[in-house]
Amino acid sequence: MKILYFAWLRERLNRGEEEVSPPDGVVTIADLIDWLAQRDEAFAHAVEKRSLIRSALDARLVPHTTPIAGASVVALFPPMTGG
Amino acid sequence: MKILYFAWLRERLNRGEEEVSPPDGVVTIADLIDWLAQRDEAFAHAVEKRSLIRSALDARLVPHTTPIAGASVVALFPPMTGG
Amino acid sequence: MSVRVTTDAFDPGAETNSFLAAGKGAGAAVTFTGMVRSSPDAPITTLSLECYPELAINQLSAMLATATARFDLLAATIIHRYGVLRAGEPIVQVMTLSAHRRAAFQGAEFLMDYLKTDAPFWKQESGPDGTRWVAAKGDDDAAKARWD
Amino acid sequence: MSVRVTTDAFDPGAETNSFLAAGKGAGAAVTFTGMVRSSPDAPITTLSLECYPELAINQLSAMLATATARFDLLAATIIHRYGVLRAGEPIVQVMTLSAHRRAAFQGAEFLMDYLKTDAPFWKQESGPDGTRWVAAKGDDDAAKARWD
Repeated sequence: MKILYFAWLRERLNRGEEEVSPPDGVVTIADLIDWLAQRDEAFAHAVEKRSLIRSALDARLVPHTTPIAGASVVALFPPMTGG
Repeated sequence: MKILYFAWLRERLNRGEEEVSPPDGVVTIADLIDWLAQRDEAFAHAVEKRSLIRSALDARLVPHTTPIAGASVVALFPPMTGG
Repeated sequence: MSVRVTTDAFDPGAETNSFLAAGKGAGAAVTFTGMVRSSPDAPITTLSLECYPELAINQLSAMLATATARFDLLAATIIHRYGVLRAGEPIVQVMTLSAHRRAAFQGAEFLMDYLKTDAPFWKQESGPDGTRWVAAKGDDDAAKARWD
Repeated sequence: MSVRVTTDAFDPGAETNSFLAAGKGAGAAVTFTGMVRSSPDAPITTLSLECYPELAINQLSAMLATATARFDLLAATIIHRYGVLRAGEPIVQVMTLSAHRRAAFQGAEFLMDYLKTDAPFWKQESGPDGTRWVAAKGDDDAAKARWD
């Protein structure tokens, strides 16, 4: 599974994407964020305020409660500032 | 004093403007309309519904209650349909 | 602030670009373009607009001044044609420029609502069924009354 | 309906004219153009927009479909740039076409309010004082909530 990062989240993590293989217990995007935070202190710090992290699954905007099974790309990013 | 007519009021009167010299008793635009209606049956018929007649004095939109003293051009016309 | 009342055709996009070029540094611009409408149910071959130009310029200038003050606009322009127009041709264009989008939208909508009821133009439609003066709409009075 | 997410500059007036040319017979068109703002108090030399293009196209297409159905639009277009822009350059343009002015205004304003909060672009301003990510505004959430 590929994970994409954007804007200040990308900058703080110092990477725009990575490949990960989460274990079976990781069901939702929230679980995925928790699992990534356990593995990596910089990540844990960057996503400390979960309300500032938005998520997309296969290029569809979804809430953190969404199951990731079957998806190939998860994106994590700060609140959007388009327009 | 010059009077201008526009749109269907101009068409019904068959003239776009005329010069008139109203007597002393004609103080407001409403008085002017009454005086013109007395002189001319076609005019009386065209302005029968007074709520459909708008007025301007020297190119300023004003209500019928406005005094005409000192003005050189009075315009009478139907509700506007700009834009 | 600029008012133009004219029998000449105008180019909507070129007018927008001139307007934007003058407003460097502003964030939000709204252009409204009104065109001669024609539908299969009610085809229009021509629309004749009669105008009282001196009053139009006074009225449009007053509307622009009011909108500029009320919505804190950095610039605003009204272009209004009269004479004989064909279906699809632009009749009117309103442009507003502001630091923020809400003010630009509101300023343009305010100007259009006032133009419908308070600008001395009178429309006469010609189609296959003949010629008729367009009646003023109660809806337009209601739209204007929103700003009271 | 058309969505364009691009690093290329666009010409606001030329885009408006293309949009109008396709909509013969409609009465009302609104164009909103958003530009890189720069004020003497807070001068901006460049604005960098980061984008997630696949998600942007999905989100913008969904917004257009929603606005078209809700406001009975005859046509609607969004153009959104990303990459590095200079002060005064157009970032975004929204265009709506409708039989009536109210729908065209509302459709364009709805699209802009959604673009501010739900389109995956992230703005980074650079000026004499350095570079900073633009924070999402509570005002923009409130503006979007008006349409709920």
